Amino acid sequence: MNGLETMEDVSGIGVKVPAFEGSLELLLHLIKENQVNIYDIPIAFITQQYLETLDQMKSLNLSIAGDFLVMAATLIHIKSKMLLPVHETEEAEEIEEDPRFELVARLLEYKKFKEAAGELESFETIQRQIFARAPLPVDSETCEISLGNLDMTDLLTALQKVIARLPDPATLFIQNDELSVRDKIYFLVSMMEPGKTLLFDQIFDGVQTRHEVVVTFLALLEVIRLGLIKVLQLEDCGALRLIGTDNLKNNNLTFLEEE
Amino acid sequence: MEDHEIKPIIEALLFVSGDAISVERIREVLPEIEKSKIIEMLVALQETYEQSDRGMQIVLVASEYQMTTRSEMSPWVKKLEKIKTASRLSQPSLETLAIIAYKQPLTRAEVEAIRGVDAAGVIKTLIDRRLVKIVGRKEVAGRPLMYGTTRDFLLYFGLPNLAGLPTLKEFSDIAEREAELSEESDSSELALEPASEVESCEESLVTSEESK
Amino acid sequence: MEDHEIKPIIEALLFVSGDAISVERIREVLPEIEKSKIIEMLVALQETYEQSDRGMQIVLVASEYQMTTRSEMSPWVKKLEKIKTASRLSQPSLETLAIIAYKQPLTRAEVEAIRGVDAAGVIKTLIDRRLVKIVGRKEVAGRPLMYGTTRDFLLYFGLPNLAGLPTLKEFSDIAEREAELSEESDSSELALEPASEVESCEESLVTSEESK
Repeated sequence: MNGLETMEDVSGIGVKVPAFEGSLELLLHLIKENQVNIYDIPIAFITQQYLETLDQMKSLNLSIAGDFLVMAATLIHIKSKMLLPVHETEEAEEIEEDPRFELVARLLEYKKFKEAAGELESFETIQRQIFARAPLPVDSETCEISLGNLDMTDLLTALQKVIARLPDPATLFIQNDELSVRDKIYFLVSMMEPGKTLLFDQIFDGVQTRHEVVVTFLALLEVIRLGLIKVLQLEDCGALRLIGTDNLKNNNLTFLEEE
Repeated sequence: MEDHEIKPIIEALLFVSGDAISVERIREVLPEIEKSKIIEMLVALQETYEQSDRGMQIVLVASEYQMTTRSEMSPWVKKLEKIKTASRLSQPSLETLAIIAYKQPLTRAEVEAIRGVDAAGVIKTLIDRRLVKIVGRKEVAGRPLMYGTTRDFLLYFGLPNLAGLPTLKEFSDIAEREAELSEESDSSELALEPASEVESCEESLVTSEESK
Repeated sequence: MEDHEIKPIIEALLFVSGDAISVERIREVLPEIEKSKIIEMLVALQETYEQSDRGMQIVLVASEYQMTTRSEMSPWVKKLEKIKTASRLSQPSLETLAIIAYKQPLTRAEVEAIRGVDAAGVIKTLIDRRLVKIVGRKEVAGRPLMYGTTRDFLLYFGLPNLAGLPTLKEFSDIAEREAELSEESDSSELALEPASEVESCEESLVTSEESK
């Protein structure tokens, strides 16, 4: 528990304020410490306790994250709502929602995982008492990584290393600029056939650079102009679809070579 | 090949591997042996190690088998100064890891919604420790990255697989409450459904309101 | 301490150490045990391992004791090492894979321009491992082959599609706050962010459609 590392009492009032990471943690602490029923939180009481703790934290010069203040406002809001008389004018059709409901749901959800974290911690303790063998001295391959264990982090770390070695990191990004509109036209035409539809987004699959986006887009405009592909939008704000036209059959694109 | 020939080979492989090793990997080394036979031998080895006074044991972690020291040996093993132990996980890390483990795949914002605090730094730490990885993107506005746990996560906590995670405790409490309140008794269903949990606390709140 | 307590401790130490370990070293861990007792236990352990069908043995090398696999196991142990090596990617392979993943389609010359070294061998390895494939030819002089990643690549990394690749910026910024992210506008870094750019193009396409 975070609360274990009690902040040093510099105010001399004799209070100890545990270090809380967030407002939910603080609230759970107050509920537990005061042995309050989480399903029926006495809001006025808990709000008061909460605000007092914030004051103590302030007096200890702890920086108070915005989250704590938002929660303070929420508590005060709930408190004021609960002071209002229950409206009985509305035919008692709908029972008015308890103003505490949302907060309790959040607390319960958080509490559940806080407890699961406790269980994981006990597993951690057990695991720390068993030891595997140091790998055999075949460490010549230190940098190698098992394919089965590869994840995206490895890929990105490798890319970062590449970039770190580049004299000018921009090299990595401008390298592809030779890719021409003509290349992309060939590519688009090769992807399409008469009657085949593609989502607009699909032609950008794998497109990584701004340059390539532009080139792809220009190529698309060109094939639309040539009547090879049509663009459809079936509903307002719906996905754009590309449809190959019959012109694709007899178009050999040789004219592109004659530019 | 006879059992008494296969067993020492598997034992040697476990020893030499150091890391946990899958049944499939063992089969690549011993392709002529049936998978079921290999599992049988592994279980037999596990038992042999358990029965006698041994310094090691064979455990099932991340659906793989690993030879490790027994926990009772830890005071002495730790004294061999060579053995380095990674620092323990902080409370925020454990909580974040618990949320990711049970709700994966999920985004950073979803973690933050539960803990109520910024999760970026903690997630970065967990990625650096290879306990959490990026598993994809959520197809919503902004296409945020989604996170999940790694094989190392299972190894770190000695879990055979994700199903080996302890059941979330809070649910049964609420299930009981619900049963109490509405005299229904389908607690089993609640195992992993936050929605129903929310409902049940709504009910209890309403009830407590009415009783005032 | 009884013999049956000391023996497993020594066994665990031999196991975990990997290397050969001296009697003195063991005594540092078990200072209350006589040197002669430790040697007695080591010899007893050696015998136990020899008598039964075991994958390992305890050998005395340069007056130190070491747990190793038995020589009879060497064909299988070697096979395991081979398989392990075959299923690993070297750092150069990983870097090349990263470049291809993020810059595809691209030619070998383009990979080499970025890494500054010959890439032919590495690309071949990646093709053999089915992580990279030929995706076409570049329409420039010599029409060089262009490479891209395979479906297996996506499977390995659990990606639904290439757009799911995290951007380098996202990765290095995991620890930073969203606010800072959106404030920045360094164009060179945007190079690896497909999603937002696609959106802007979509807009302009709609406009061009309407204007027709």
